[in-house]
Amino acid sequence: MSASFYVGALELTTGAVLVCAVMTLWRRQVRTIVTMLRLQGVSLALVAGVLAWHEHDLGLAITAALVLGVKGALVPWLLRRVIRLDPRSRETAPLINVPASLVSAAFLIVVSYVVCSKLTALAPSAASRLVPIGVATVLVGYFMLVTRRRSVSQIVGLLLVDNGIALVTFLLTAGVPLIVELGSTLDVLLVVVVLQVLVVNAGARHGSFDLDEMRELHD
Amino acid sequence: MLSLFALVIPLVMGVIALVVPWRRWIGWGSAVSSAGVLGVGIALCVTTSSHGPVSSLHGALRADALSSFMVVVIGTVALLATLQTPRVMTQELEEGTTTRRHAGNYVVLMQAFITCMLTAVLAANLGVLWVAVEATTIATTFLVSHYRTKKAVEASWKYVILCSVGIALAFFGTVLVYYAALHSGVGKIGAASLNWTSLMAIAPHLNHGVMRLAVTLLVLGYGTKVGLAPTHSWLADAHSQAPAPVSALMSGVLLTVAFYALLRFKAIADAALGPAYPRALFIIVGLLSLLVAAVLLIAQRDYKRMLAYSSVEHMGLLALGAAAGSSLAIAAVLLHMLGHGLTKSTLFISSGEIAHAEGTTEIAKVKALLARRPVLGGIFGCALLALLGLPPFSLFISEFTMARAEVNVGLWWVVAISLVCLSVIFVSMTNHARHLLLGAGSAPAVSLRARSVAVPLVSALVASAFIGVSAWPLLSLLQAAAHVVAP
Amino acid sequence: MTPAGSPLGYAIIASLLQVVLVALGGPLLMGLMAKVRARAEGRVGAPIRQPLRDLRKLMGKEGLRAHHSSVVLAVAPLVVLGSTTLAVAISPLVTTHPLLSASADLFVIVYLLLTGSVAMALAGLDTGTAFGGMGSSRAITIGALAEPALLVAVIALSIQARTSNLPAIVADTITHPVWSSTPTRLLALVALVIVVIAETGRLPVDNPNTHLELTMIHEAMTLEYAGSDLGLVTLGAAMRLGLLFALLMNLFVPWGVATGHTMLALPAAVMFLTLKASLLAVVVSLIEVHSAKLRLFRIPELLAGGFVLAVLAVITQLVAR
Amino acid sequence: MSSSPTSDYSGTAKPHWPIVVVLFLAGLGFFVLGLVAATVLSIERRVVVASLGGSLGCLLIFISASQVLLSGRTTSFHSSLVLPLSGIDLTLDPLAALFVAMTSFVGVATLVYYVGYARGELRTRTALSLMLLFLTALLCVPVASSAVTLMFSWELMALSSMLLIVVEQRRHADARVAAQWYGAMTQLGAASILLGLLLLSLKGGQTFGDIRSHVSLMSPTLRSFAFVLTLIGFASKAGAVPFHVWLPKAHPEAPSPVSALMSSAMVAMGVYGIVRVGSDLLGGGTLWWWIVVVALGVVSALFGALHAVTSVDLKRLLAYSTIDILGLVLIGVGCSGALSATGHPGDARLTLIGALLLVVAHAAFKGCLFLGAGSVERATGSRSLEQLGGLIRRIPITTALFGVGAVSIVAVPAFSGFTSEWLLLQGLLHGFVDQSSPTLIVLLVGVIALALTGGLTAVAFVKAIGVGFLGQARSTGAASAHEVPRMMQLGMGILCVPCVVLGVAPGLVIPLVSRAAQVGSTSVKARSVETGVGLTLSHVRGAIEPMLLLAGFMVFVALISGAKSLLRRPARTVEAWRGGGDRPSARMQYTATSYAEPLQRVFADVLRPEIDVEVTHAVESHYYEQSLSYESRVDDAVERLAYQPVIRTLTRVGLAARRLQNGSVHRYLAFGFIALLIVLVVLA
Repeated sequence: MSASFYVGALELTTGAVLVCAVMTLWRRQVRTIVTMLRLQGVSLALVAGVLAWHEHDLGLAITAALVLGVKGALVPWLLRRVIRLDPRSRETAPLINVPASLVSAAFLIVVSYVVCSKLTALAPSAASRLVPIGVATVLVGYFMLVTRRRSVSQIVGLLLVDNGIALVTFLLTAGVPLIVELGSTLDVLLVVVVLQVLVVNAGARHGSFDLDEMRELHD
Repeated sequence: MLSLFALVIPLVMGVIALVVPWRRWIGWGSAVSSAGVLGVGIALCVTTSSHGPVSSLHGALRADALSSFMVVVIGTVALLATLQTPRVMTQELEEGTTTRRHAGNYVVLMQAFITCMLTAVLAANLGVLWVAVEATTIATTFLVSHYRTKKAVEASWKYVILCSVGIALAFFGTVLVYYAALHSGVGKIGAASLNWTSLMAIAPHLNHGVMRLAVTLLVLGYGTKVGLAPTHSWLADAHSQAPAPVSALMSGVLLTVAFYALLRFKAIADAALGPAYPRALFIIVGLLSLLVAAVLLIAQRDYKRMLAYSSVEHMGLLALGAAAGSSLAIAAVLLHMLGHGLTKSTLFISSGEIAHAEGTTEIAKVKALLARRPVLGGIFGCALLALLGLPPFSLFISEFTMARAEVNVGLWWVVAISLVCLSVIFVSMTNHARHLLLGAGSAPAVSLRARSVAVPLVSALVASAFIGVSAWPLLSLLQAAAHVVAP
Repeated sequence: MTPAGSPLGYAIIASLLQVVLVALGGPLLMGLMAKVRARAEGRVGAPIRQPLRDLRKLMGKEGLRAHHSSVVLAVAPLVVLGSTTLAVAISPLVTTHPLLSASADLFVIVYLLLTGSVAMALAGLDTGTAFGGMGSSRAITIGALAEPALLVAVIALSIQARTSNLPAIVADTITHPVWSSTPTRLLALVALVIVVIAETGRLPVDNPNTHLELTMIHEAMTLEYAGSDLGLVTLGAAMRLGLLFALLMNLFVPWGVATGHTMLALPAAVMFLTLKASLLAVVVSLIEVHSAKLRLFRIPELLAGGFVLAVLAVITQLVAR
Repeated sequence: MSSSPTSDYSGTAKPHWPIVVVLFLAGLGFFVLGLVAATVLSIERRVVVASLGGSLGCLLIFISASQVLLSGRTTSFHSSLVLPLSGIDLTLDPLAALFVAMTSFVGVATLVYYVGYARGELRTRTALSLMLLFLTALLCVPVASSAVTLMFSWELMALSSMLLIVVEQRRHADARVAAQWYGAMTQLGAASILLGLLLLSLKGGQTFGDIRSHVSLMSPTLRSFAFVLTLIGFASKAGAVPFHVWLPKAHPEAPSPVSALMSSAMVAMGVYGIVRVGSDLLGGGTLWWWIVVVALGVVSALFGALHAVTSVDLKRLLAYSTIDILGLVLIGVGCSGALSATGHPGDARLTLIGALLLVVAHAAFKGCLFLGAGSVERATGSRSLEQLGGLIRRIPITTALFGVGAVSIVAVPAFSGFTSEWLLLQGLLHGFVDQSSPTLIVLLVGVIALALTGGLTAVAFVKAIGVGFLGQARSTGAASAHEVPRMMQLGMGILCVPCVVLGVAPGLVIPLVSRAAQVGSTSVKARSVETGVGLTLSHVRGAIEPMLLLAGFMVFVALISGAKSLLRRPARTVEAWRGGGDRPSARMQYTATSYAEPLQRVFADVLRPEIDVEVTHAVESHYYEQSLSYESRVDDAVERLAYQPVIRTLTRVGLAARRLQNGSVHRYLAFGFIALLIVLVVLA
């Protein structure tokens, strides 16, 4: 693989991750958001794949497959089930409206570029230059958690954070040791399962699962 | 080998509970398994203090004095918490608040929870440590929502979301440490570079800029799990909704296990960056936690939440102790972990009994406990005094020593601020306790149930008092454990 | 000069002389004051020895005890008289070497007088009547406010003499020129005069002749006493007056006080003391003639004035050095 | 354990244990025995056995402390096994021994009293264990010779006494609030002391020996800071205004034996602390420290004396008088420090002897008075003076014993209060003679305060005795009072002994106190004290021979009563003069409130009494009154003006802070997000 193709592929896939993240902020249809998440998972897997190809790293290749399976297929599937069970969560209800969210996202992306200068400086490379995109994904995800009211949006936000960190991992260190990678992916999966069970059970038991109603526990 | 044994015991017990439907003996089995963990912990302590650190499972598990001490803490609190299992579950089954399936699940999840914590403290690899800490969240989610009430679901939702985000940041931090290690310029160590020992060895060569960001993210991330401000918010909700033994275990050890992770990373950061930066970080979160706990305790209306915020306070104290960083301070921090585990679990278990008996957790609705339920009220009161750091209980001596260590490194102003916060907390908590405990009321006959709760709790208090007066069996262990992460 | 070295016989005789002198002189001074006052008001007045006659009459009468009274009522007169007598015996009145003169510390004298006041105040409450309580309350209030002025005024004198022993202070005043620290002495003198007026229950603080219930202080307190008990109480009050007058004069104009151990000096000393005390009595009664009784709640202002003067006396003493 | 010079053993070496140590430890052992017995035995025997164990322990400890006071030899003990991570350090030097001896003496008396007093909750295991624990902690505080040991025993002392206040809480609602106030104040004080002691150990170890040797390395600012911090804590324990607010609440509400221990021994620990830290550890310090102490003392003495005068509750009166006397002690300690700081160690020591003697005397008479108040409460069911009266005929022995205490505190010559106040005044007078600096003002203020409070104290106690014990019974409880059990009388009696001994033969005790006052500069001799039975001072000449004075007084009284009995006129009992009205009834008596009214009016600006007058006019005319109610209440102005606003502010903050946790998961997430952003921006 030529160097320019590698860089191009890397930039394209990495950029796709961030674009998907921003799209989740933009779109209101939850179904679309989940689709974006699936696309992001696929892009992430592609990033890992490109890197694995470039570095000839078997571990990373396995990771790429794992990511593709879990984040590109399994997790979106679980989320679809949540949406199906909870008709109210078809459309998001942002605490901050969409244009403001997008502006904030832009600001967050700027912040992440500023922050990452020190990280890139340690070992400049084609991959590490792209780290700000990962960090921006983390921040956008976090922002989504803070500002989106539906339970699915929150799970998606959490996953965005996770994907962002995974992206950083790939770009900076070409993945963490496999055991850790396995563990963390499994953890993410389990968290989603747990959250899904919570939503499903609560829906079955208490009629609905509305984050707005979940403010009974307070001082 | 021993450390593997520590993991296997609860794992086996969990599998048994998974396979065999709920029986009362399964409840007792979980207690026996905790006792086993405690026994292994003590054995580990003896081994590590005579032979130094021991590794097993091809170096995946590594027990040094610090890990062994943590195993003892986990074992002790787990024993206290699981001893309640048969009684609590039988009672809930009788009252129909739970089913046999859920009772079985409860035991399984408890064992899984304990296993995860043990893995966290015994893991040689900091990545595995992270995985284990994250796994505790998953294991405890359904424990928190055990009662499946709306509030319980709300609590566990908040718990999972907040902790997962937090712990994700910790993962980010861990990744950055790994990155710094890969590019430390001291040869390639590959997969082993997330091993704590190897990281400590190359710590002085780690890149400052990266390490700064890494340690900050770690403090923020693991800090969520520890319950440090500003990411402490899940704590009160989860602790107030979970079954009492679960709250006991969470507050008593889960928080300290997460703090253990911070201690490990702080040692690396100290070596890499010098003590000033990590110290500033720990001071900020520590003081912030104390402040938040103090203001939230003033007008607190729920006694379980009160206990939860007191955990925030104590974690803040631990952070300040760690900020001092001397071996004396770390020894005090460890002693504080043990004392806090004993005291807080006693409090949560007794408050669970109170909540069950009174049907409410509101302070305003519970009165004259000492007169009406002398045994329960007495235990709760004593444990509260212990929690407030009064002698002869061990929290006094650990708080004193932490303060002393902080002053010794010049942080007297920190001690001054924290003393102000502690005083406010003292006044608020005694004020709430006065409403809860004191007052006139007729004493009902002491039920047998109360006595069966009382024995382990009183033993815990006696143990805490004993440690507070003379910790001779622990003294050398504490010092050895402190030397692991402090110069 | 340590007064303790004096021969015992001399001391005993001197003390007895003082006791007898004050026991007789106190009532006579009261009589004298009444006489001066009467004359000043244009009356003839009772003879000077009338108080002595009254005492003799009272002593011969039957005592009365109120229901609900306790041993306190019976013992109080003894305590009052005993403590006053003790103070008289050891104070430097005719000589600087009376019995126990080493212990005649100014604090001892002040607190012996306080003991008498306390005993009387308790006796006033013992019968459980409204008047007793009222008198007791007022008397002890005035006593409490007068005590600090007294103490501080005497301290002003004792600083200069480098001793708190009264005989030694008096002796020191004799040996030193009178004008050595005039401002201090003057201030202390005025303070002490105020205190003495208050302590002895003279106008404008208390009217010894009144029996108007709402204004009386000392008389209200002793209302339940009759016969010999009343005699003892009255004698105690008279001796207290005598002691305070004599002490006041000796502290400021100590001329004539015997400083040696010769008996021969004593008669002259008695003469001098009688003269000085009488002079003071005349002056005080003249003040009484020209002043009306203060309202009870104005008295603290008077005593506060005395206290401030005493403090000023100490300050001038300290500054003057 | 080792004799002086101090040396450390870490538990393994075989130390030489002098008799003092053996006695002290045996004493503590008896406490443990008593504790065990109390938990094991039946309710009938428990109280007696626990009290016996405790008393024996106190006795042994008293002997060991006396041994130290007599010999002047210091003994110390160290073990790193007790109190983890720091180790325990105990040192019995003369200063500590004085407080230990005093405490153990009072301890015996209170334990004896306790046997007769204990009823209901006081007979429970909890109460007995707490009582013994409290005594143990009290005995350990002066012996502690490291920061950790001191704080441990200090907090233990606070904890056990706080719990003792609430032992009877079911029946006394006020006790709960009192305990809360006490707990809060003692905690604030302890925090202050802790910080102060830690600052002192900044340069080295935390044992007192280390602090002494390192103190010269500390900057003056740091030293002052540490002193002020410890002073706040210790002064609060000593009831100094404005840190006194707990005292008038806690002392009255505690069971009487506990009040007695608190007022006589625990409060004294505050004084001990100031002397130990200021004069011993910090080696004297600078003048302004001691001016602060004197200022605290002056304010406390006057404030306490005034409130004692106006108090209606007997125990509250005693509590305020504790503030008063401890204020005098602080004046003494402060003047002593000031004299020492300006280069007059001899005078300083004389004044300190006076102050310490007053502490000891106060322990005896205030202990006796509090026990007496307990007896009165037991006998009549009330402790409000407005409900008492006529007790001298119903409970004569208790009245007499209470009287001894009262006479002592009023400073009647030949009783303990007089001797100590005399010595204190003499110390100040010495200062006057020798000084020529700003210290004079300090001394002058001290003398003025002493003079002012003397009279006020007399009023307060004349009121207590006159209204409480004399006259007619004001309630049925007082009218049907019965004499309390013998053990209670014995307990009071034990405390009357030092009241008289200190007064009549001060020469026996002064040398011991003098040794205890040897803090800091061991070589300095107190100015000119010569002791026989009485005291003689040679520098500023002054002497008292209380025994001779007493003898003289007796002779005169005997002569007078002899002469009177010669008249052979026995008194006749008649109705009291009724002023033309009805039979004199108990309601016609002066009440405690009216008795203090003149003084309350004089000092209205300080006391700020709240007076409510309600007049109901007759229907027919406005000029006729149908009924009139008058209520006068003197609250603690310091509490109202200084503490309540703080409490209100904190409560407001607490209520506002609830908004932090409003239940919204988004808000919680936002906290973390904002923190993350801040961190990123700061690090970038």
